[in-house]
Amino acid sequence: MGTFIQLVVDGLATGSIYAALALAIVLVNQATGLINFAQGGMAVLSAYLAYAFVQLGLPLILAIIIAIVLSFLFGALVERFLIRRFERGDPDTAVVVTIGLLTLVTGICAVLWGYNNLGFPSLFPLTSVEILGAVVSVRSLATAVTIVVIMVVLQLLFLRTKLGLALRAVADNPASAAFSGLPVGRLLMVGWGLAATLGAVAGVLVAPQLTLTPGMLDTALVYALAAVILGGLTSPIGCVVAASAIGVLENLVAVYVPLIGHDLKIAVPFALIFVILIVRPQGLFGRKVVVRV
Amino acid sequence: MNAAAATARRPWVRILLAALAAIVLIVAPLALPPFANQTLVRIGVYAVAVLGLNIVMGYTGQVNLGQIFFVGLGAYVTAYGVNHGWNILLVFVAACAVAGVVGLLVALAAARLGGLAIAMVTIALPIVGVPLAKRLSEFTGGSQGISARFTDAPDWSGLDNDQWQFYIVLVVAAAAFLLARSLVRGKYGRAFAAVRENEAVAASMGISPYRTKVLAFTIASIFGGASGFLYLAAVQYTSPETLSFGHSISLLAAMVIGGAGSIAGSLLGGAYYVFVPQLTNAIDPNLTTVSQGAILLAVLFLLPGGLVSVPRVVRRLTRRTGAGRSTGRRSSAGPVRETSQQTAPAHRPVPDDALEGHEQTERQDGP
Amino acid sequence: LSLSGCRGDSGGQGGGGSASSPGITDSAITLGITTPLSGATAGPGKCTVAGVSAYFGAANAAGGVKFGDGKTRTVNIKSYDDAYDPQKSLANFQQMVSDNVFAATAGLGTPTNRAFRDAAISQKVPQVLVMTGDPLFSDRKQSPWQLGFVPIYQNEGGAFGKLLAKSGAQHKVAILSQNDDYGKGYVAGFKEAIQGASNISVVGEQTYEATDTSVDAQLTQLASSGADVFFNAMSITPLTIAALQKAQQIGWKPSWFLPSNTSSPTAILEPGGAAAYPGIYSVSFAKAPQSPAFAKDPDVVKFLDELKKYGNYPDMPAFPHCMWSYMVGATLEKAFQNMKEPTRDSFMTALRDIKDLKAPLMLEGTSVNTTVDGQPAVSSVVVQKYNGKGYATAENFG
Amino acid sequence: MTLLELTGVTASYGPVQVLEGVSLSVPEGGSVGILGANGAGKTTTLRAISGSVRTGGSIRFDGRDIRGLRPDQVAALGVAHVPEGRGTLGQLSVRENLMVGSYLRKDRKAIAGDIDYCLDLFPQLQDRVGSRAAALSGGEQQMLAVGRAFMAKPKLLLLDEASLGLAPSTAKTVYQAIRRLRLESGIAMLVVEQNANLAFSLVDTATVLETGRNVLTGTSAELKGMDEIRRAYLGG
Amino acid sequence: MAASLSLKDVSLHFGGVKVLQDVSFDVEPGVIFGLVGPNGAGKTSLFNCISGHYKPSSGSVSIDGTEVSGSAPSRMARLGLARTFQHPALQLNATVLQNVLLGGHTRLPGGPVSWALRMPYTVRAERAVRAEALDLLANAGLGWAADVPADELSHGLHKGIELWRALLSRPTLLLLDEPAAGLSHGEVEQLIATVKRLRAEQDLTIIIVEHHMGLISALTDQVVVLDHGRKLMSGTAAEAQSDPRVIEAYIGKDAADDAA
Ligand SMILES: Nc1ncnc2c1ncn2[C@@H]1O[C@H](COP(=O)(O)OP(=O)(O)OP(=O)(O)O)[C@@H](O)[C@H]1O
Ligand SMILES: Nc1ncnc2c1ncn2[C@@H]1O[C@H](COP(=O)(O)OP(=O)(O)OP(=O)(O)O)[C@@H](O)[C@H]1O
Ligand SMILES: CC(C)C[C@H](N)C(=O)O
Ligand SMILES: [Mg+2]
Ligand SMILES: [Mg+2]
Repeated sequence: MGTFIQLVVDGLATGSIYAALALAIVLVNQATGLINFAQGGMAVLSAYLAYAFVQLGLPLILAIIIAIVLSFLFGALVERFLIRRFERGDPDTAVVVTIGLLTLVTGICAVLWGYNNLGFPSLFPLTSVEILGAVVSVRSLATAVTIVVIMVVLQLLFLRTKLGLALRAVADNPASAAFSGLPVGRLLMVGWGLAATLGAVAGVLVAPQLTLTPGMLDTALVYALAAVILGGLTSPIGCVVAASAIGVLENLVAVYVPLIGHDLKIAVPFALIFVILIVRPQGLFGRKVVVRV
Repeated sequence: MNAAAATARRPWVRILLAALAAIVLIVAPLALPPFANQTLVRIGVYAVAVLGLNIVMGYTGQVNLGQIFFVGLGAYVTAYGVNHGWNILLVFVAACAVAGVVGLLVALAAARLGGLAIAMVTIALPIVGVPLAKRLSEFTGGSQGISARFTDAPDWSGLDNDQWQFYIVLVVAAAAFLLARSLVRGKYGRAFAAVRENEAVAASMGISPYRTKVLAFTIASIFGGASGFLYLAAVQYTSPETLSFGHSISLLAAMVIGGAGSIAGSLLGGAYYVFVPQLTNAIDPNLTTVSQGAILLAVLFLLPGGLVSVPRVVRRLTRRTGAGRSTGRRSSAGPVRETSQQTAPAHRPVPDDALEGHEQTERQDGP
Repeated sequence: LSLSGCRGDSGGQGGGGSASSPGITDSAITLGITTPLSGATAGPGKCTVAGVSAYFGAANAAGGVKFGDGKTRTVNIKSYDDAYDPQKSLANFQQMVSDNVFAATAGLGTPTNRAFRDAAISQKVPQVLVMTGDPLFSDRKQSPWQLGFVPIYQNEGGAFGKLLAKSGAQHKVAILSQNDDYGKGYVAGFKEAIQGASNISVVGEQTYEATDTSVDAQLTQLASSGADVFFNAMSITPLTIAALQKAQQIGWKPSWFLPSNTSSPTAILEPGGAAAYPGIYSVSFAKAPQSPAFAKDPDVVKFLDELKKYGNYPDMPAFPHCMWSYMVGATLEKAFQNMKEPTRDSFMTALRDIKDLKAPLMLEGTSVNTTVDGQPAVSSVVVQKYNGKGYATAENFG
Repeated sequence: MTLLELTGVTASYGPVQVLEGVSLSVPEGGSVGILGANGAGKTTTLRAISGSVRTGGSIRFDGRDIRGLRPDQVAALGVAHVPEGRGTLGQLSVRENLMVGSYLRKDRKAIAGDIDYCLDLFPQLQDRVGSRAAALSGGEQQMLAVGRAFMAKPKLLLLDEASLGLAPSTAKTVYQAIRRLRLESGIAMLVVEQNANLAFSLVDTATVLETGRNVLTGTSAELKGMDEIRRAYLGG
Repeated sequence: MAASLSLKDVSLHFGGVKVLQDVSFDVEPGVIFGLVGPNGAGKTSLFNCISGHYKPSSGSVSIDGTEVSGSAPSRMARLGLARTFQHPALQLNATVLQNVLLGGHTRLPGGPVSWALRMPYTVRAERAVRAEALDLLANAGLGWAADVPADELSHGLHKGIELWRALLSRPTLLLLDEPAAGLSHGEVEQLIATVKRLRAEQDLTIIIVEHHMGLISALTDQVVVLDHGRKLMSGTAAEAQSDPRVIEAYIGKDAADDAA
């Protein structure tokens, strides 16, 4: 029983890494209608920036704040000078552009900081507490709390604010939104900027655990995508729930179904996604896209 | 310009050009240095994989992040067959068939989903495929991989290995490209495009979106298997790394860079896949990631329609806005000045031959 | 019918006679390294280039290497990025042949080296002192133009197993290993060494994927087995750190075994809080420059200096591959000194005839020995125990 | 005072020029119609004004040159465009669509009331305020597009076949509402309408386009009196 | 052979929204049948139920006496049904000819293998259908547009292309959803003439949804009026237009005079 609970808790901690990235993906998708493969890469860049400021002697929290602000600018500039050209075109091309961006950003990180694992200081203490007989590190706990806060903020942003409405309107149909006076270009920049900001938060949250390398979030990206699709592209809550579920399920299956084991456990979330999507194509919490011809 | 284009469309000119191309392809490996042949061989390998991806994604619009899985599957089947002494034709058929059947089974389930959900199912293929390949080490050699040699030139041919491999790849790739080209030019090309554009509309034309997606996916898998066969012909070794997810992403990038929804673009995509690492290695092996990213973005920035759109872009840059086009196409005559019904521009040739027309199923580049 | 007649003689076939092989002139020799310089394994990959470059950079600066045929040559290194993709490493090899490279060396990775092994054999191009513990490369019959450098993984695992077996006390062992030939090799060597030792029992065995972001579940599971020894065949830096932290958190404090790859005192053990465990053991044959014990070692000082100057690697090496490939340089130099003719054949002969070479940075008790069939250039390792700062040789367990 | 003045406006899609010089003017509070066959360039003329197509010539609105401005900039000056076809934001609810319409307005308090006004005007929408626009019937979407333009409280309304797909009685209601809006708040409008009976009920003057040019301009009464116009647009 | 269509108690619900409730009527072969009603009455949804895009919540749809409700739209197309959409649904970046050719899909024999191998019979069939498509376009005065990408044409012409696309399949039952929307008066007259010619030349049944009462009067043999998902009345166009309930719910008091 102790092991079981510990596995669940561990799964939630792992899931929160995926969730952090997944939230950023949801944000970009809601605000621009795109899936951004570069999300992980941009988050890593932000974490490196924070790292660089720490190296310069700034206090960690200040370094993180500066990195977050710079990330907003970076995201906005990426939209303006790169993605803009592809927004109205073939969506496949736009996706490949984000893949190119991922490669470029990863490469830049590698050139500037190398491929060695760099230790990233943690905002939270390394101690752990016991809950229900399971040991949880304070860091994981704090990460999870931060993510829940972000999730709530995002949900409110999209559903309760004028900015959120405007972002969704632009993602839905930029040409039509412009007729109501929505500054499409600026809103898209804001959307990308916010997503990059969120990515930066994700990056500094998970960097202490994964240690900084240019490819730090490559694997997490796949899980994050899975969580986004499973939870529903439109739902921040959905993707956090899905990410946690994936983390927990993987652990349990790997341990309690020896035939699957730790090597094939990754198949489980995908099988689950598949079954769920057959029943609910919009994902657990997503809204169905209504299409009439 | 127009005259040249018209000449180029005449049947005998086309036949002549095709024959010329064939001769060049057949003679080239005899004259080229081994490394050039080896490079061309690898281009052939990936061009076939990209071609398959293009069918399902470029033409039919179903995001497929799992194409590399079928390449790997084909490679493993080939290795297994070769090492068990099967006849090489049988090996080839098996590589295509196994990949095709697995693709079909996956598609039967995945094609029920649309859009990004399909992306998720396909992403799972390489992600699960790698540990699976390690698990099934009896067939796959586990993480150490498996070697299989079957493309050493036989003595009677008097050829070098690279030349012999070139011909094997040429035969398979040429067949794949010709078949794909015929397929996307008629009934099925339109069906693919219709499903990509709007499934409800496609369905009302009698095209079952589900079956069409399954068909496209299966074809892509078969081509993936064929590409895997060629992979083994060229590399003679495969391991779980062959089917890693990152390569699937690279294939996707190669497809878009070559030209989504274009047969010729697939070849260019294959060339891109092979040349760019070579190029970036030559620039500076320590900066390959940056330079690959920069090249990819630069190419798409200049050519959002992919490399295949170069002639179109050149034409657009050189063409002066034709006045005939803008007035001639104007549709119904207004009621005030009573002219007769809509007037047609005299110069717009209407193809009278069904299949010899210009490549109309090729997708236009973006707006 | 000889169609190939019309294509000049650029085939790059190596081989006999006294005519010199491609890639070697009277004043220079060119070596090629295809290795991951990008992607997940680029960290150690960069080291493989840096070490060799550092070694020969210094040698060239000192006037070059004196070869066995009496000529002094500079040694040029050409590196190629294969991103750990077998297809690319083959392409790189083909490129090397067309670039007139004398031999391929020091490249990292089992699949990537296997991918061009056949081609190297059929073209008679040396593929030597490669960074893989795959035994295939040291099997002379199967791999006539190959030679591995680092100990086969089995040896490393086995060394620890032997130590444990002879301790006499009862031990319960939990095993975690990377799900590939690396992890499997370690585990196989370990198990073979403890076979028949009735005091040792394996109570839990799990694997992880090199791409995993966390091994928490495996640790939780293994902790519940109550093992007092943890054999961890892990090659991923952040996972190793996380594992050291996690086991402490859940209150599991066994003795650890860590592979040579992931035993850096500063990069891994310290951040992982390794001092909390009764013992961290590792095997090694190279001096760890991070270790205070070697801070003033002349080998280490020289090495770090050259690494910076010629290896384009200013940082403290985070991976042992930097040291290993530096030793590859020394081994190659030894072979060059003994090769009688500027040919690949002669090189292979010379390379296979090195005995008890004490390459720089080698630990007491280890040496380069290329004369044993089935063994790579380095086959002896030393078991060490972490002492809170660096490592000390461990004669006994406990 | 003219509010909107087009002189010799040309427009092209890529290399294809489709407007060859269109001139017209809308006085403040005035209402001008555009007639013309399929493909004559009516839609393109409206797009030229709202900045969604590449243009030449001169377009002045409210005393300033607006040629080359982006659609959102033109909208910010007080021009609301009801586009041809589906002008709604499909995945947003009916209420959200209306709120987007009021994006530029500062008088937050009045917005809720205006939404109610729109829903009163189109009772069919009332039951579906929470539904997403894409689920609506063709006519309902058209109503929503018109409602969204109303919500902007513009100075100039560009209506591109606003009655498209509306049932006769509904079309009538919509045009009555538009007329009322014009009378009450002095909104000027430029109206493209195939249903010329409806159009003439609203406009003071109209211009006829043919292959990208005006060929005829006159008051409603003048035009209604012309044979060709009756035959082509009014029937009988 | 023109098809007959019969609807029995067709109902359709989306969540709580009752889109159609117990709609029944029969359409005889060869008839031109009108379907009118206010916006949101359920006309397009009814078309969708017939064409298989929506599955009725209850009730049955049969064509030529065979129950077809619940069949996939692609199957309906193979049974001879063709339709146009209220909002033109063309492939905008394909040429007009390609768009029209899509309608010929069901008439082209052979599977993917035959087409990949360019079996002679597929080449012949493709040529024949292509010639016919070009003919259709030429007769409609759109010959010049064959090679023009569809997005370069104006909205009004899109409706026409949809019609030619539907016709290329040689349907026995044709559903037209607001074919006159966006057409000027003169163009509506042309459309009326075209549909009349169609009926004379081809053996098919046509159902038209339209708000243009002039077109309905000129073309239809019979109409059904829907309101709020229910059948309000059925009869001839003239009867419908003088029915007070219809005037009340649909045409509007004085609009009746305008829509002469
Ligand atoms: N995106 C486009 N690309 C190229 N040409 C276009 C495009 N849109 C319209 N055209 C052309 O511009 C001309 C004018 O079209 P426009 O849509 O303005 O006509 P319209 O008068 O509104 O017709 P309708 O009554 O059918 O809506 C037409 O010849 C049309 O073919
Ligand atoms: N997929 C759907 N989801 C939700 N509601 C729907 C859906 N399809 C239709 N409806 C609703 O059903 C009702 C009838 O729609 P339908 O399109 O059939 O109307 P219509 O009679 O064609 O109207 P119009 O004349 O405006 O085109 C509308 O209120 C619409 O919102
Ligand atoms: C499913 C689709 C064919 C529905 C149709 N487009 C409509 O307007 O409702
Ligand atoms: Mg128009
Ligand atoms: Mg309708």
